[in-house]
Amino acid sequence: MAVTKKRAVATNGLPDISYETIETQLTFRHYPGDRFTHSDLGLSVADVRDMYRNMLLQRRFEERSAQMYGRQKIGGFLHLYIGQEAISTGSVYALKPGLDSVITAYRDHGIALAVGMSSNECMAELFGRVDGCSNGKGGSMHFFSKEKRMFGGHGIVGAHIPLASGIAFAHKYREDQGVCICYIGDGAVWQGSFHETLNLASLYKLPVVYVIENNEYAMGTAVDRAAAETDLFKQGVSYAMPGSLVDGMDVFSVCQSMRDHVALAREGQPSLVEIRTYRYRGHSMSDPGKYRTKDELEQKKNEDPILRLKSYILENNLITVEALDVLDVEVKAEVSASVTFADESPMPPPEAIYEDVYTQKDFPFLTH
Amino acid sequence: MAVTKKRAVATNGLPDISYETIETQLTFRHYPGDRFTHSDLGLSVADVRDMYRNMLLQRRFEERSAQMYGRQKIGGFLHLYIGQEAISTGSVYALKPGLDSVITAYRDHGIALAVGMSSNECMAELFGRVDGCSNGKGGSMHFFSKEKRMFGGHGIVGAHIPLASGIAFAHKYREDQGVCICYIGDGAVWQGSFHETLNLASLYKLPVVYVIENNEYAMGTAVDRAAAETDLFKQGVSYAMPGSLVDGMDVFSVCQSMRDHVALAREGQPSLVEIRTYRYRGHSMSDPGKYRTKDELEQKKNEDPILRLKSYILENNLITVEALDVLDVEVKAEVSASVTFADESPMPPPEAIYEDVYTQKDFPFLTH
Amino acid sequence: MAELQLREAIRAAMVEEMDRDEDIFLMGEEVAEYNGAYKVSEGMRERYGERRVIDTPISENGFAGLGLGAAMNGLRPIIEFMTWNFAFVAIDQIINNAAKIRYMSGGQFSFPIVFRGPNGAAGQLAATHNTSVEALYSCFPGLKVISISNPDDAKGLLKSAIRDDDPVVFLESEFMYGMRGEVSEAEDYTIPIGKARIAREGDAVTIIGHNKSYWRALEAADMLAKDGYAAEVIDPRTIRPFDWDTVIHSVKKTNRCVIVDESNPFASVASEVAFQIQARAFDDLDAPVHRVTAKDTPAPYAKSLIEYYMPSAEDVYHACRQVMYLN
Amino acid sequence: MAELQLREAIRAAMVEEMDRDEDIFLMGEEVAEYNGAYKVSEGMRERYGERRVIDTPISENGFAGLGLGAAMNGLRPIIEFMTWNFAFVAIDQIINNAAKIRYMSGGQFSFPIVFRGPNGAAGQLAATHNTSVEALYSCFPGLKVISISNPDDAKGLLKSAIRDDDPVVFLESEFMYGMRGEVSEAEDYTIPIGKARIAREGDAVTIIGHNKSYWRALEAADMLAKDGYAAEVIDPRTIRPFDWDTVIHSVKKTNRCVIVDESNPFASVASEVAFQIQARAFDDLDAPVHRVTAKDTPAPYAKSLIEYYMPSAEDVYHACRQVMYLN
Ligand SMILES: Cc1ncc(C[n+]2csc(CCOP(=O)(O)OP(=O)(O)O)c2C)c(N)n1
Ligand SMILES: Cc1ncc(C[n+]2csc(CCOP(=O)(O)OP(=O)(O)O)c2C)c(N)n1
Ligand SMILES: [Mg+2]
Ligand SMILES: [Mg+2]
Repeated sequence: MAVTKKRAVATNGLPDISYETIETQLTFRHYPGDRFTHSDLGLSVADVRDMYRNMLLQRRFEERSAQMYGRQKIGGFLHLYIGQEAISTGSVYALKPGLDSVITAYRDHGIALAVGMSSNECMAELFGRVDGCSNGKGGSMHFFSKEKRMFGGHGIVGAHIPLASGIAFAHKYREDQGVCICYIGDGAVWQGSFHETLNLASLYKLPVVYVIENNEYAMGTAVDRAAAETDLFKQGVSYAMPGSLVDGMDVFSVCQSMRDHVALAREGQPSLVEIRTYRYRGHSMSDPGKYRTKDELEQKKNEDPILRLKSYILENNLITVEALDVLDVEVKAEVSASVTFADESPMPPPEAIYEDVYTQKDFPFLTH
Repeated sequence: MAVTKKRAVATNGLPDISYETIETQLTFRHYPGDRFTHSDLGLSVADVRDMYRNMLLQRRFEERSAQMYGRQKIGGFLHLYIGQEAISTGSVYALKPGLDSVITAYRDHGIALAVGMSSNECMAELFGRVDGCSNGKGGSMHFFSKEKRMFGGHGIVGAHIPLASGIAFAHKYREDQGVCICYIGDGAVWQGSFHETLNLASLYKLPVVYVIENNEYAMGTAVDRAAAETDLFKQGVSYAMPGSLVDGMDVFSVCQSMRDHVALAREGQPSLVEIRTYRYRGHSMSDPGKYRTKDELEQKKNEDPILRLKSYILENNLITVEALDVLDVEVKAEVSASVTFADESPMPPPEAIYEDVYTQKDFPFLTH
Repeated sequence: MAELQLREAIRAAMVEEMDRDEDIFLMGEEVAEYNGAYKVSEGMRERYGERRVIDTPISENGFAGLGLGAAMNGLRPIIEFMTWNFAFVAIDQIINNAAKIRYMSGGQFSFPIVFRGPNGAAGQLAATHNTSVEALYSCFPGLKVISISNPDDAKGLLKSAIRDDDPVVFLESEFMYGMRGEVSEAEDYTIPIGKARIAREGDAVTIIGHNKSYWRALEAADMLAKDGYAAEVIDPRTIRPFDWDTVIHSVKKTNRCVIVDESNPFASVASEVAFQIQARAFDDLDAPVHRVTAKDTPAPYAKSLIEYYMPSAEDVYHACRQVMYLN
Repeated sequence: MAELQLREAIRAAMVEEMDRDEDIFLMGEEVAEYNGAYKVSEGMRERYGERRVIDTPISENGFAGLGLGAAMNGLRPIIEFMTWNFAFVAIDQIINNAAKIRYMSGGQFSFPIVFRGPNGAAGQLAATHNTSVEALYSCFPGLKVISISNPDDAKGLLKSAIRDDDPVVFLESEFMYGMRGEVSEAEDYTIPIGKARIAREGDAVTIIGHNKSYWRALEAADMLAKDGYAAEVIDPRTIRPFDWDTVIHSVKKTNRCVIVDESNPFASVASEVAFQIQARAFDDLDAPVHRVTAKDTPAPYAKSLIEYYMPSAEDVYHACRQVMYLN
């Protein structure tokens, strides 16, 4: 902390008295798009293919759920992740499956499919059926998979932020080398839980990476109408946490940044990453999205992470167009099968209402 | 925001790939002690005398209340401000009485006496009597004076932070040019309300100054055991808010800093000031203060803001020793009179329990 | 009488009051540019500008407290919660500051503020988005709590709430925002806080229901009417203070009572109403007071389960028959 | 039997369980270096080190949620709130996450966590520091709520709570921390959650009281004994789930009941207990169920007022005489 002595005029017309300044230099990392090749990242062609397939699966799954919502197969809210798939796929590729943990908010289908939850259990959950990943109790906003270490799916904005630090705390406590990634929206930054938790994470040196998925809007509120400081990666300064800014439309940039930050976490240094992205659809199904122009939307669609990866693959002759087309067919078939699966899965019977509330089997519920 | 391109080795043994950095320069103001003279600040000798008297009054009032607590005239918690008096006095001197507003936490006797609340009403409140500044309903932690624009005295750590922005919001809404100063402890910085509110204040350009009275401890927790980043004035970065660091043992430094920041607020720019100070007594009456050494305490007592001002006065021949002694006697008499006043004030009668809950006079309380 | 949607009636109340009093402003998430998540405040930003209709970040604790500070300093805020589920992060401001500061200041500072938004179940939104909060807030002295069931009450009571110098928790319903109903066109129409409404007179049984539950009570009354029994249906409208006189008077006539409350049962408003009835009309009761509530579980997502979770008109009907010893 | 202070009994429970199970840790404000604001955790930091006994900043929402995340990932946290008054800023974590995530995840994630700390009035601390929260938490399915009145129950029930795989809200009392009482020295002494304790048998009236109110109930029973009446005194100990059988059985014998509850009255535990009694023992009641609660106001600071505010043994005694038709 450099202290500089200088003389300056007081702002309010008081006598010209001397005061000093304290100068600090901050450095953040920046991961722009189109900077990393798959070989920079040490990814094989098979890896690239898997990434592409995974992003495509998320896209098609959600397009299909939108359709099913229209047919009233799905109730409640449905928040689509379309446009943001490079974040889920890119970041999950930085994790050790079966060891590391993820947790996110209610826009959770993408992350769920990225960590390997099946289309079937996800679609069945949307349909509210017993074979759903949450037994039909959670719905779109509450996908969970203990097996895949996907800790939800959370509907209260900001409420999962402390959970993530707790998950990381347990990793550290058990010394199992695991790390937790917590995804939050740009809108969630302004919940108190963000502030409290990032300080705790830094104080306790927890193995956690906080990822802000900045898709420019929280419902109808553009980032600059909610944030006094719109460079969200700077929030880490308050907690002595390293911060990075990442282009979220390039899956390789995401992957590289998350590898670096996950490595930091594994060494016991929590950090904050702002990934800039965009959601193509409305906030939820009922949102006409009047707060943005068509032009803005179209322009962003040009940066589409899936098309971008496709171009990259083709330009670099990694996979043939024909092979990609086959992938597309395969993914569509998987999604269609999940709709059939969901439709055939039974609705939970009334008695199920009392299941899953307590671990205690004979809890004496009030019945009148 | 300067973006620098450079090459660096990734932290986790990945291939050496290029990333860029974003560099930002931050500048904070610093108001150390012993830098400002009273004439720098345009203060007359009478002003200096008033400041001295006011700080002394706080000191003697609290020494006396500690005594009365020992005699069980006072119940509940009693948090003493002793050691921090330069902050209350110095900052209130930067305000326009009758226009500007103040609000603080439970360690509120000093601010109350600084804004001109009488020793009588304050002591009577401690005694839980009808002539107390809160009719005996609030006690030590809840001093209020609508007349003096003292908005409390608040016992839940962090809960008054948003109130301050609301008070400032009303000043702005009514365009009355008023400003609100909000005092918070170093411990309160880690409540979510701090984060939420500072963002709101900055977003809405509210005329508010947030003052962190960093007295090094929150109960038994030293700042560096609670704060991942111990330079608390840097918190403003997250909200694009100017920040300053001030020596809280020098009433002139406090006064100058607060004039500058209050002026900023009056122009619609909220800001954050960290004032470093020390509390000589335990957190409350029951705290033996084992978390700090005697040496530390003694050293801090050498910086005593009242002794310091006294030395300044004498060194600069502003007031004679004799005159200061007279002041001392006067202040002691005032405090003694307040004890008599409080003792003679009646206890609230049982019916008073239902008064002051609602403005509605005939609210139908449940009585069984 | 004009026919208005519930959301329009609420808006009309806010607009009439804001036209009348410059000190009133509306603040909340998406209330301004977006015209309200449920379009309650549609057009208000245009009418009053951004000085008086104000969007917030997702910082409920912050803006609830900001509203309270503004109220302490002389303004009359209306704070909208997108739903009351999202007010749990702000509850400290409401129950520690709104409810208690007036008292702790010896009456110096008042809180002429309204916190409003939809309460209770709203379908397949799962457990965190379906909480009923009336009992939680009603137990705190210092607050007033209103829960409305129709456009006319909404308008008349919201106008009273805005004018009231005490903090009011005002509970609406997503499911009812589109519901139409006749609204008085009387100039400056207000309904006093603390007065229940006898929606239908009868002598066979008293059915009490607020908010959506009021409609279940009415439907059950219709079913009983087909059986030849006249149920008295009471909408308490205000939960704190509660209009005990109206309820006790009714129970003394019907000698039996069923309370419908879509909250979880334990320590609900229904519990309190039952307590008061047995305390104040003990000798008049021919049967124990019954209640029909949501199940004693979190709210599930699945359609089959959430329907079972909620109190139904049939449940109410059967409870009535039970207290009438007809089963 | 050993005589322990309440705080020692609570500490003994934590220590025995932490000795037994590495996955248990204690976290909260001032629990470690300072040995606890009320010295409940004295010596524990020394015993277990800073890995397992952890001080926090004043960030209740943050560390309550951190505890929940740790529980989801296999640990068994004990989270201390310095008092329950300070948990309102964290209530969203408890009622939306602790109570509901297990359900929303279809039972995949459990929360073996205890939130503990002193509840209710603690003298001249004014309104924000004297709230009773038992009803607030008990209404949420997914939680268990325990409120203890003496060292023996504290030890036996806290051990059960720590072992329980569901989230438990454990309510203590500043005023009782120093109170001494016999504590079983049985090895691995636990008391089942959900079982009331009949503290004194009698046939004249049933008096129910938990936490500090239990002692008011006992005192009133002593006063009645002097009048020649044997009151039955029940300490429910667990509020959720509540032991209805024990209470109903007692009321069927005594035919009258007084509930002591230092909460504000509206929608309190007392309301629920009264509801259940009139529903389940209607024909056995010879008088309406009465309750003695704190006044329907915020808690005042002045000594004269706070004494009047709290339920007293005399109040309980008079309520008993009233339901016994002796007044
Ligand atoms: C505490 C709380 N407040 C408000 C809401 C309503 N709400 C749901 S999503 C949302 C916007 C969140 O935006 P952001 O965090 O940017 O995530 P995105 O939708 O862009 O993924 C709001 C206000 C909520 N669920 N929880
Ligand atoms: C929300 C909340 N949590 C905990 C407490 C208990 N408590 C009272 S004061 C205090 C320490 C506050 O320290 P600081 O903010 O530094 O203020 P100081 O006492 O130094 O003036 C704590 C933990 C409280 N009153 N409110
Ligand atoms: Mg967003
Ligand atoms: Mg401090």
